[in-house]
Amino acid sequence: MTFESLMTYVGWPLIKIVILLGVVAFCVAYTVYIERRLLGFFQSRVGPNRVGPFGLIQPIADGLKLILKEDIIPANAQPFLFRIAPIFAIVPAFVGFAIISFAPPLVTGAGVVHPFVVKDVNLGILFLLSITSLGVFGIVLAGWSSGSKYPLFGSLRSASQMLSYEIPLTLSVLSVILMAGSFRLSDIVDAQSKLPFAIPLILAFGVYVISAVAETNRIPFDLPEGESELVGGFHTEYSGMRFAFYFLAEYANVVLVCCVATSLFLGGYKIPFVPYETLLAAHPILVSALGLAVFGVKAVLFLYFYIWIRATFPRYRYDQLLRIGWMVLLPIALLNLFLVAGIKLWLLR
Amino acid sequence: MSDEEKPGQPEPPAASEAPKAPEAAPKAASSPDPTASPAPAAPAAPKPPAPKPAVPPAPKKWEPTGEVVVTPVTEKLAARFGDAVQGVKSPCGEAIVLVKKEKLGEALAFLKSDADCAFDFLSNLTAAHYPVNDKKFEVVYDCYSVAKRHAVRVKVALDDGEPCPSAVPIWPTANWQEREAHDMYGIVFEGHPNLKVILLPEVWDGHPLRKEYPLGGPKEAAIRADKFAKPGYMPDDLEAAERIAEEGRRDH
Amino acid sequence: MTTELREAAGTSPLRKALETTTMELNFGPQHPATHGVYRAVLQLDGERVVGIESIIGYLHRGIEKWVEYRTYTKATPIFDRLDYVGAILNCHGYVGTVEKLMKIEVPKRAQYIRVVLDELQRIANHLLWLGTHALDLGAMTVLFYGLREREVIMDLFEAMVGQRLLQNAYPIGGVRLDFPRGWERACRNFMAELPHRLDEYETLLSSNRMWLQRTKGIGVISGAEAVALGLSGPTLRGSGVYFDVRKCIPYGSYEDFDFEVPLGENGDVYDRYIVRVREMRQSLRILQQALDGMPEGPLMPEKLSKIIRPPAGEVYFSVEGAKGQLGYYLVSDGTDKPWKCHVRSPSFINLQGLEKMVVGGLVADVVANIGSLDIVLGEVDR
Amino acid sequence: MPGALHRLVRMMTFPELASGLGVTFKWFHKPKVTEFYPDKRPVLPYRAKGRLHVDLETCISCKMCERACPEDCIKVFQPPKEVFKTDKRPVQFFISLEHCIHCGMCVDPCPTGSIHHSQEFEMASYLRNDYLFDRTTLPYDLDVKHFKQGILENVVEKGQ
Repeated sequence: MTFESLMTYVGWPLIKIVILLGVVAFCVAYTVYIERRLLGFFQSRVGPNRVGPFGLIQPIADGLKLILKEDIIPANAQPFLFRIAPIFAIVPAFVGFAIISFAPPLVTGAGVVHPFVVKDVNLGILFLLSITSLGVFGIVLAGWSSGSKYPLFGSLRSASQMLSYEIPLTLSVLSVILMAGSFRLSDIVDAQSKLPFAIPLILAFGVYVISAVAETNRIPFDLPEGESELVGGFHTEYSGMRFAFYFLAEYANVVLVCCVATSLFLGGYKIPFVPYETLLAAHPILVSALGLAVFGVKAVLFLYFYIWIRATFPRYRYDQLLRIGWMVLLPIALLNLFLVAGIKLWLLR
Repeated sequence: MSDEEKPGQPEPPAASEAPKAPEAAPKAASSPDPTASPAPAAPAAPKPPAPKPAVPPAPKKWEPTGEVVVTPVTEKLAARFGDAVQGVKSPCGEAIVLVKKEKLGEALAFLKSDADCAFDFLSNLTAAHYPVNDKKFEVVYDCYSVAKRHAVRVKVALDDGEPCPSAVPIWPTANWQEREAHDMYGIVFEGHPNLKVILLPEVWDGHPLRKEYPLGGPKEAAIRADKFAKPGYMPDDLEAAERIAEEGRRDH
Repeated sequence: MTTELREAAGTSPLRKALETTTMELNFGPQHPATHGVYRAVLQLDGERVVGIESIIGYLHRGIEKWVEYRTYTKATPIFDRLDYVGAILNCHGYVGTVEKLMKIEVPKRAQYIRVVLDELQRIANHLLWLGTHALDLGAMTVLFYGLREREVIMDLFEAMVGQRLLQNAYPIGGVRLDFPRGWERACRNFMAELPHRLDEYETLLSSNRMWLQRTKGIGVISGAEAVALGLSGPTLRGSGVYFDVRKCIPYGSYEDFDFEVPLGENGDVYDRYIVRVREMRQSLRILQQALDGMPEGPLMPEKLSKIIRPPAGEVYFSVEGAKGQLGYYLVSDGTDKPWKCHVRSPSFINLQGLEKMVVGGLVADVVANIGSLDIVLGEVDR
Repeated sequence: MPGALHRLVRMMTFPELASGLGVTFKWFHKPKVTEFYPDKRPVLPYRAKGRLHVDLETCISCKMCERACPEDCIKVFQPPKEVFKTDKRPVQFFISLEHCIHCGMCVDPCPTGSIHHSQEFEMASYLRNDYLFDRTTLPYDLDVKHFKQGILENVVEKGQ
């Protein structure tokens, strides 16, 4: 095995993983900051602004506080499961980022292509869906092993909620796959060069947004944690670093959902109204940098919408939530899937 | 006790005065002020005697002043129950009747069901303790009619330990209020579905709103009587006060 | 296990396999939705509530005993501590009781000033209630908007009586001081602004489908049941019963003002919510009339002895508190200290209605119902 | 039928949710109401009841405040009789802020206006004894010019 192939199969991916982990962790921490800050603005106050300039060091201070806090294990808990449950929650949330291409591949002079993705799996979407579904194990384990009633309720709610919303989510993503004709995320992004899928697939986009909010347990679907009913839901008994894991996992999921929505529906790193080739002619690095920036802007806009929803709406009740999942979103998603399939089969042949 | 002195005049120097008797203790075993005459006007109240008598004279019964108010409701009650219902004086023009205990349940049910009375709303239920009266306790029902917009107060006098018929079957709202009266005065309500403590801890000695129960409970009363002359924070003696303040400073 | 399933299973071995028990859930005393130290022991069948037992008394401070050891004047500030978000109304109730017992004629201007402060306090209370109720149901922004408006009222209180929360606003007989300079203008500015803000809250909540789903048809209590349970205030009026102390047993020259008593129709959480929101608008009407028709005159009665020594006797007086009928039963023995003082606290009695509202509903509805009752535990436990 | 259609359109297009989003978006741009307390100090109205303060020079030790206090947080010591005839200033004056509830009931009966609430509202301390004020500590811990105006206003108002 030559050094070249070693670098191709082990070296570069490892470097990318490390970079991605760092960047994602940073982004997730600042997502918390951005959310608190924006929520403050929506609520006519200023949000965290005490630590550092504009409160920019707040996430670090929060992280330090959580690390230094005591790690409490309740007397009724099952210690082993209680300890490992947060890992089940956080790992899938971070693994999901592996298949997302954040920018157009960088083409260097010798024709070597450096894609901005850890591994552009050709069944990327399937991988993503299966991995993110695993996150519910962390929640169920936490609820079961805490030996307390509120976490149990939270985890039961969470499990059924994840199950009910995974299906409309998957169906809405399927219509994207039908449009693009590929499971590979970069192909899907390429297919949106002219028009982001959000416009033709408006129904699927709506279903995706709603189920994504439900999947990430946020208002108006934050039943598993609904702090006014279940205190903290599945993480009631957690403290310190383990609690931070859940916290990070939740926000990592939020960021992931934003990134996936950007890739699937908003055209990913494609710059709207500017032909790709003209830019490429100018400078390859410029293309990648611009693509990355565009991706970031789109994702942040989607995140803004997410926070905006949180600032505005009350919470659904558990049974109402399930009813919406099965009785409203599922039929709409199915209808949309048939429509797209029909159009694809008979009109766009 | 300085409350009883006339305001507006400077007091004689406190330092020359003997330390006053602890107030918490006599107040705890309290009885109505013997000097309080049922005079309607405040200025007519006689001045307290200068030397405090060691043994207070025989306590006087608590008796309301004012006029007995007669309304159609009280007339109707009197017509229906005769001697068992008796008007009570009120200083501010309220219709109050005292009902004999035997007839209480009947009278309350009558008030609720009678078409002219229609007292569907029991706005208040409480009890009161009069240790010097013949009957030591009174249970008070403030009835109001949402439809007819009139009110009447029904009272019943009880001995210590004498049970009182519960009003819960008539007005469900009496449930917690009777439990509270049970907590505070130890009155037993017969026929109450769930007569257990509501505001106090489940193990609690005594009934706090009875007059013999000292402020803060027996333990605190003992502590206070021992250390302070009154439930204030400084003794009347200047030197002692300075010492206490100084001790407090030294503690740090 | 539902009864149908149990019957279908009969005595078969299946029955044993299907046998379930109810689950006991401790709701409180430290729970974000109980608004204080209130504890409800819920019996749950799945997420459905089959039984509830209320346990209160965690905040019992023995105020009724305490009052017996103070003079009538000194007892005034302690009543602010009952319902600490509607303190002025408590104070009004107490001083009104003593005034009724002593037959003190409060000067007209003092009465109008009291009406102004009372209604401001009612609005402040309802704003805080609205925010916390919405927060219980997940709409967190309304809380901050409500607090923002309440802050203005608190500033008005601070300028008027010097304190923001526990004001000790009224002495027995009247009010202490007149409005400070510029106060009326500030108050009118606030009154002009508030209706628009209320419209915004209604935009956020009243027509929102999530809010409607969470509140419509939840915790229904009929008018007859509500009267029998002794509920009062907006909780009773949500069930469509016309009973407002300000109208039915007028006090403090409330008969001078023209206002409506908003009534609900179904007696559910939504009706209790909408009644309170409309009540704020009516309070604004009263405020407007009181400020416009403010009479001139003294603030305290001319002949009032320094030591309050009411004639022996008893009295019951009630005001329309923020939560309902706030009554005081006072017994005087002719001395300068109350012989007995009992507070008919609306929160305490309204809380009895909770059982009727929540049984048969879901856990999430317990939160909605507790919120819709508007309890303050300081007043429940006294 | 048009009613049903209208309802369906309403259900699918979320107009009421959009208007709700509009409300929050409106406040997103408006100036914020947060007070930056330690950086920007609030201006209290002159009736604000801050820490109790006594002007020991004008006090005539009549004990009216002591009698009026519901929490017994004030204790006044008069000078001996022969001194009292000429000099009525108190020999010792205790105020326990631990027990003070800032109700203002001691201010009402004061004949000389020497006891009053100052504008000082930052009373936090690590030591409980910092809350016990006496003759030696009363005059000092106070920003005098801050509340001089307050006294004047109070006197003016009482005269009304």
